[in-house]
Amino acid sequence: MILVSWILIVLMIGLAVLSIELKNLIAAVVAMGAVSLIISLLFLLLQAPDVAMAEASIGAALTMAIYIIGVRETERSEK
Amino acid sequence: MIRKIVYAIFAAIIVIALVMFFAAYPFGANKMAVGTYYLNHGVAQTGAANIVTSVVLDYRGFDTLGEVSVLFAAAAGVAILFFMLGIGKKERENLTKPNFVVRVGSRIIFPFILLFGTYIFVHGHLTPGGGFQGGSIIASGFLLLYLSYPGTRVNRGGLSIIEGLAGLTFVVLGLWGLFTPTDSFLYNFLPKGLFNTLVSAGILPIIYIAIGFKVASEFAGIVDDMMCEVICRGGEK
Amino acid sequence: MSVLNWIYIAMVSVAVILSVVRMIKGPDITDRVVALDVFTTITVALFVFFAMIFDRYIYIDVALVYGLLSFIGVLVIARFIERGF
Amino acid sequence: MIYYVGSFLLIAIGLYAVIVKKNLIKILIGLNLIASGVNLLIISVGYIKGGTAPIFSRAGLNAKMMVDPIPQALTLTAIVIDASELALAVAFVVLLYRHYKTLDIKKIRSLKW
Amino acid sequence: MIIRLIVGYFLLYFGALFLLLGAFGLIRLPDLYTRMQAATKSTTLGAFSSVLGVGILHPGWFVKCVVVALFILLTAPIGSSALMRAAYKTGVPFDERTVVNKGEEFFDEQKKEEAK
Repeated sequence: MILVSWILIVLMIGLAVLSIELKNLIAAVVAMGAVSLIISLLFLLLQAPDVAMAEASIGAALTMAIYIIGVRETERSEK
Repeated sequence: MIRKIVYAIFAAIIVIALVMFFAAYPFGANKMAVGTYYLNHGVAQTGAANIVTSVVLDYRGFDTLGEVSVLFAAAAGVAILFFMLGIGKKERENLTKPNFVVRVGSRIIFPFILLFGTYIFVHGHLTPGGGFQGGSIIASGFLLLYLSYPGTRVNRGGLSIIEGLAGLTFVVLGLWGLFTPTDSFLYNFLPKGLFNTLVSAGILPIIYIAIGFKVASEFAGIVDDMMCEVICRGGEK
Repeated sequence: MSVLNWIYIAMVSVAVILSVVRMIKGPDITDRVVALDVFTTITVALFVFFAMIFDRYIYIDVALVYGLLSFIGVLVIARFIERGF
Repeated sequence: MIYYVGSFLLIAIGLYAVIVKKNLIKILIGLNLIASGVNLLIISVGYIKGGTAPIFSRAGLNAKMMVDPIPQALTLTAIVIDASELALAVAFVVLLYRHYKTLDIKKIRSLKW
Repeated sequence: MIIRLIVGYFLLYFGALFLLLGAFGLIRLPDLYTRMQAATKSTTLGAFSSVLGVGILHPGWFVKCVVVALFILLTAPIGSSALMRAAYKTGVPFDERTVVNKGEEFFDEQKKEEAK
């Protein structure tokens, strides 16, 4: 199990760096959604199914939709 | 350049402080003090199989009441910002319609999402999940409806009535405890019932259902505000 | 028995790593969104498998949430790209 | 141990984004990363090696092999709060953009009304 | 008993193989449309059969596992069809080796029907 969490955390850090370094804001939001997905997996590995379900139900759709509406009403890419 | 170095040093100090603090609490060791009490006595005292539920709703129920009011404040803030201060609206654009698969598929999926959200918050004291999770699942269903049928509006009056009734249920159940012999807020006055069945744990399932309706209506209100800012109000210049 | 489980986890981990690599490389937004779609689908299988490993029946509910809701995120981005909302 | 390292790195990345980036949406993403890192940190403090979830759903479970329920209860409410506050922040950002026609925080700060 | 174990692990590994193939196709294929071909179909099949395999290994869990598998089967096409249409309409480029483009005729006809 510890090996799986190593892999997941390395991927999570990579995606987090990606989400703040991408110029295109939509791509940054997509990377943010993937970070939320990995965090939900880690919560399940830490034996917290309640929290994993909360992160799943919030992060799967609602957070991404709110960000994308924000991006749509403003600018698509960071200058 | 110097500024960035100062910022980096600042961030490094915070991380080093975190590392030094958590060096005293090694990962995986048993550091419970209050948690042991809850685990040993939670089932007998509250009757809920899920100890997290009994911590959220029973031992720290007052905290949850405050948290629900924070949610209400945020939803009201979004509504106020978009409806009263909406300035500088854009012109209406030509929006593409959703395709056939999305329309029919979402019509099939939407009842399942509602059913599943209801399952999650009705079974909050037995399985993982509860009002917060089930409410946000139902709000995601409303988001799906907005995406596949642009132009739908949720009945805002109905939403606010549901929200108010749910909040009222929580507060009334809490205040009822003041009139029982124990004289405490949010006292679990109903009978505990048979352990690990649907009707058990006294008032906890009722409160979780109320929280589920409240969270669902608040997030649906937020989604309605934001999508309407994009779709419905585009034409008014 | 546990060796079989470990081989399964290794195969699925390789799949996860490959999809994240596509998300990092992807030249366009749509490539990244496809990678996210693949990643969520893999994750549903992984959730159910972890439920089997930990031997808790109730963990499947989390997989159910992702199986039901994960496509909404993809749909949001798709409708945004084609100027749908 | 790796969970601690991961959550520290997430918090550090989020702090970097909040401090250095100039785009308002990027700052919101940084705040979200900080929140996720803190949630992960709190949950991993409550983990006990070999423990299982604190739910007495079947026979044969006793309290000695369960993880700490309190961090889970705290984090559960924090996640939902995060999402609603994110909506509020996005509403503020949209209104700021309509007023100043820019997302650059430097320009917004310099234009005092 | 032993037959159940064999069938369950066979389904599990069948699913894992298809997940692996889907992710591999995501890396190796040249343009978006072929990548999506690999990604959606084969990972849906992979997740479906691997969830079903867990359901067969634990007979008491079978009903819920079937529900998860059905949800995957029901929801995966919706998102991918919307995404494919969006990609085509915004003009994501094809690979230069593409031979047939059926989408051209289809979307033209649809445009004419909408214009009527």
